[in-house]
Amino acid sequence: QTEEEERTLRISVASSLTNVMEEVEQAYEQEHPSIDLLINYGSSGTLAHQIDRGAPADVFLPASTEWMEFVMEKGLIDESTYHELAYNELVVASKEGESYNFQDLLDKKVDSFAMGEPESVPAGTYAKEALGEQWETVQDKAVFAKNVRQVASYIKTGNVDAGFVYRSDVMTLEGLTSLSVVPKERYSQIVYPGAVVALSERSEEAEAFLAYLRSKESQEIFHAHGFKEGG
Amino acid sequence: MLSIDLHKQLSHFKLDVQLRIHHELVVLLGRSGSGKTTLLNCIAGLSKPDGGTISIDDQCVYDGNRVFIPPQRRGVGYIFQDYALFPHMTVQKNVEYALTKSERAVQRNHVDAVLETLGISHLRKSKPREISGGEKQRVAVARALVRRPRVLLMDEPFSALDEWSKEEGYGLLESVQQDWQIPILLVTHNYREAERLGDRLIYMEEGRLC
Amino acid sequence: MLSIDLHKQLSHFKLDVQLRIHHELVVLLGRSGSGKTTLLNCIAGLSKPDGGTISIDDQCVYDGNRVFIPPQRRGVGYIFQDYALFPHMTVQKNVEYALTKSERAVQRNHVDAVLETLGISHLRKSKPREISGGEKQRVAVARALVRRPRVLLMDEPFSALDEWSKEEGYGLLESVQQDWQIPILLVTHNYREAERLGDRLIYMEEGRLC
Amino acid sequence: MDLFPVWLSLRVATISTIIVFIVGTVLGRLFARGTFVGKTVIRSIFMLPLVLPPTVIGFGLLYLFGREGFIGSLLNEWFGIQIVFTWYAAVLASSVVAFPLMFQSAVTAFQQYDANLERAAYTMGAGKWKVFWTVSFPLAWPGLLAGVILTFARALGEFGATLMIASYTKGLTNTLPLEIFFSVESGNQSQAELFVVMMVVLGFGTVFFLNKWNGSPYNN
Amino acid sequence: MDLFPVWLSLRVATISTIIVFIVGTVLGRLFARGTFVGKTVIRSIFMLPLVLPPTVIGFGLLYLFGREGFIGSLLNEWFGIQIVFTWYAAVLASSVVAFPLMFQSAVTAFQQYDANLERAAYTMGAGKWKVFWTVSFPLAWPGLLAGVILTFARALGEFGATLMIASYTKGLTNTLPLEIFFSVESGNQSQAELFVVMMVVLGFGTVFFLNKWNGSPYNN
Ligand SMILES: Nc1ncnc2c1ncn2[C@@H]1O[C@H](COP(=O)(O)OP(=O)(O)OP(=O)(O)O)[C@@H](O)[C@H]1O
Ligand SMILES: Nc1ncnc2c1ncn2[C@@H]1O[C@H](COP(=O)(O)OP(=O)(O)OP(=O)(O)O)[C@@H](O)[C@H]1O
Ligand code: MOO
Ligand SMILES: [Mg+2]
Ligand SMILES: [Mg+2]
Repeated sequence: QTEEEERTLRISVASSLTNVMEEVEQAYEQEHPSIDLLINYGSSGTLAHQIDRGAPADVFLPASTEWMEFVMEKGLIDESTYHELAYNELVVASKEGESYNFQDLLDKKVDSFAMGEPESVPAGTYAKEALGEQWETVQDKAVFAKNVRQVASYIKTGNVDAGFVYRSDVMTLEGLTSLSVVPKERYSQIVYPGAVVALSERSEEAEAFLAYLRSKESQEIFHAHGFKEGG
Repeated sequence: MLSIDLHKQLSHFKLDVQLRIHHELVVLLGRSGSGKTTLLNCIAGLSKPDGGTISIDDQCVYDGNRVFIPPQRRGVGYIFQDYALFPHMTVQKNVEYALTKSERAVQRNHVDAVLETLGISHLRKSKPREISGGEKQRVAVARALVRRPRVLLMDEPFSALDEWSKEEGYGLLESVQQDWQIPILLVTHNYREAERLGDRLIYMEEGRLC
Repeated sequence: MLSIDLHKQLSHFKLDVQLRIHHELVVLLGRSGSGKTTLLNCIAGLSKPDGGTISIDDQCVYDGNRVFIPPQRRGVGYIFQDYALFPHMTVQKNVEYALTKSERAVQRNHVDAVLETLGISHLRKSKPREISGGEKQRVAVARALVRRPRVLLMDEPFSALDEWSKEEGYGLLESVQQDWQIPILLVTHNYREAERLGDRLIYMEEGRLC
Repeated sequence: MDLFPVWLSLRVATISTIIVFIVGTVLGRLFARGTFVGKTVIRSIFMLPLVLPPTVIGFGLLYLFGREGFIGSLLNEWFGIQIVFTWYAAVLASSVVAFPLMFQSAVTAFQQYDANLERAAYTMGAGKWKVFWTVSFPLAWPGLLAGVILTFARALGEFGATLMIASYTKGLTNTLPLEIFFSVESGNQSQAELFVVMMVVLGFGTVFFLNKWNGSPYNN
Repeated sequence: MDLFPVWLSLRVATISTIIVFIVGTVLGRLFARGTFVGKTVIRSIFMLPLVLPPTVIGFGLLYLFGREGFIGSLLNEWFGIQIVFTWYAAVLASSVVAFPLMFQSAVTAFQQYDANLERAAYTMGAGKWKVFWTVSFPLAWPGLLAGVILTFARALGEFGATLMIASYTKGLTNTLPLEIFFSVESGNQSQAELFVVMMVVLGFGTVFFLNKWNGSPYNN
């Protein structure tokens, strides 16, 4: 192993955590000059498949528990290191100047709304859950997207009236001001898990990094980006 | 009647031609590279002269920058020196290309007769790449002779033919000339051919008739 | 010496030729479509006969299915009926193509002389599409005559030339023949040419010599 | 097994190919010979849908054809047509993304044959239309066919731009590539594999068929 | 402004284009003339990287070149090379995805000229190699160039397969298309737009330059 490789810690991170992780990276590397974080962004599914195929990774931070379970079931994860790092909330966003809330989606007020594809996109799964029994009646109004970003595009271009996004996305969604919280009791906790990859040759440093993510310092960064602190 | 008065700068000399052809066969002789093909191209509308006039049957088809009738409306039949057969069509289709759909039905016998006279009727279904050099040339001749144009231009049309085939070609050309009564301009390097066919012989040297 | 004994089925008849050519110029005459070009292609290795043998200078270059020396190792010079000039090369580059790099340096004067004799030295830098039909033919002749092959095949090499250019071509060919002492097979439809150049005249009819 | 995505993909790719073939051939002929100002500039601009990631293209189309977009609002006002989120949007996306392939192939195809043959046809009195159909087009055909094959293949596989402007709705806009994506994303590996197999069969089959349909006039 | 993605993209696209050009030209020549069993089948298989969505291709590459993959494990054992997550992976992804464009163009290019010219060259004693370089290649050049343009454009814009096998790591594998995607993802619209502009400039510039480099021997 070269010296450079020895310093490197490889983190596979869900792309929805890009902004958070960029700040964390800076802070962590300042605090630990001996460590060089090599962060690999992608959709949670892509990251999981990459780990499955033996791609180098020490820490896995997906945006949903499903993909964490996918790799866990294959024994690719050191389960003892599993932690819930942050939480999120579902909100209804609409275009600047318009204002729809969750109830409006259920009523006739809204012609169409966008959400993540419920089978594959976590944000969509939670949205469907939140709609509950009304799902059957409103699903014809729903337009499915592959991620929150696409939902935002549809709202901004006026192709839908509203859409389900995460609170953490609010910070980055220019032009979408009117946000209304979806009643929390209608869907399960939105969890951002993290764990050390079983094959990691640097599990100690990886665990240390995971611990750092739970520290007050990084939790503040999560908070600043609209996530709720985990534990 | 075809009347020409044109000039055009070529790479090594200037083409400068005054010529009138009535209902006669004029043979154009001249050294290789003297501008014969270029003159024919100008008449057919495939090259633009630098200036002058060309008229066919009293219709002006070219006059400096003012008039330029495109080739498809000049009514000029042209046998190209390099044949210019359509590689994707059979011999039959190549020859019929000069005819409109309605003519094609009416003229079937005429086409057959021309192919027969030129000894290429057994090649009807062949593509140009499947026939010999002289056979290609005869297809090109046939294509120009199945339909009456207002002017006929022939650029060394029999150069790749043996004596017998040449004879058949001459005969066909003579009968066509009788029937059509149009100006015909034939380029050749063969004196016997020139004397046999030509009502008048003209010589070109470095772009000028002399 | 070139000795041929081959047969090949063509679309309308069978090519069947027995022929020996020593260091002489044999003229091959015959009607258009009689199989002359096909015979030349077989000798050059561009067509495969159905059977027989071909040998050049006592080397067997073709023998049924057993021997087939590819064209690039037959040492046959060939002037194609349709010239086959390389469209992307200048006249100079076309002519020099037959020479190796080292020959190119040594033979510069010789190449110049050949181009001069054929009256095309002013076209050196032109591309084939920028020159006249007869000029193209002379480039093809030049390309074949700048380097001594073991056998020279010429398919109507002067057909598109005027009398003067023909004369120059004949002269060049005669001097080359003197120097090289190789078998030369020349196809032509021109009797005067045949009699002027040929040590021996042979006739082909429907694929057979007679 | 629901075969709708197969039919949808086939329909979208076929219609796109036809549209792109016509537009690409016409523009290709226009750009092949003759010179006009800005020719190379426009030719290069026409390549941009290939350079830019499909998602960006999709974004651009969404802006143009969306309900409030420049073209979208006109279409809506005049004809009451709404393209976004329909399978027409998938055709639009596939067409735009595949266009450069056809165009570039067509330009080259129309440059490759001997232009004298067109001139010869003119002297026989054939008009521009006849010359195009009987001479230019058949002589350019091998190159055009190459373009058609590339176009069809690309249109069939189009994902990013389609997802953006057509979105993913089962029974409406769920082309095979979209189905594959969402099957993978939802962890349904075996279903994804099945869709991939269908895609391979469809793509291979059509391309094989098209390849057979070749007849170069110079082929010897 | 960090220009690394521009250089990286340019490097990846250029190297991919060179590789694909060489492989595509050789295979194109092989498939253009002459017949052998399964020719059309293989030709059609070669189109599959264009048919399948890039993500699927990336997935396949991940399987082949991953540490546990067939090729990946060999590379690792023999040379200690690990391709996944490096910029070589980006080159690999771009090359595979762009290959069909070059191949199809090359096959057509080598079918379009008069094969007699090659035969003429042979009679002058030129060997296969010389004939290829001095006759076949220049005569096929316009078609090959079209392939190069398509290949470069496609390689430059490659996103899906690259993300899969090279992933997005700043300063390592962040090509322009990836940067655009992640800028959008992280809500940095203005940065995304800047990257799109760079991409357009880079793509347009190179394609423009390549287009100028045309010299069809039949062009008249
Ligand atoms: N590529 C080909 N495929 C099929 N048949 C051909 C092909 N080339 C020539 N033929 C036929 O073979 C016969 C001999 O052709 P060849 O070219 O050898 O004639 P030739 O004696 O050279 O005639 P010419 O004097 O007209 O050049 C002709 O009947 C011709 O139609
Ligand atoms: N496309 C062209 N571009 C430039 N120059 C040309 C072109 N075609 C011919 N020339 C030149 O113009 C002159 C006349 O050529 P042209 O083809 O008219 O001669 P020609 O009298 O028909 O000769 P030949 O008897 O050899 O066919 C020649 O010097 C030739 O080199
Ligand atoms: O990686 Mo995500 O945040 O599941 O789209
Ligand atoms: Mg001429
Ligand atoms: Mg012949």
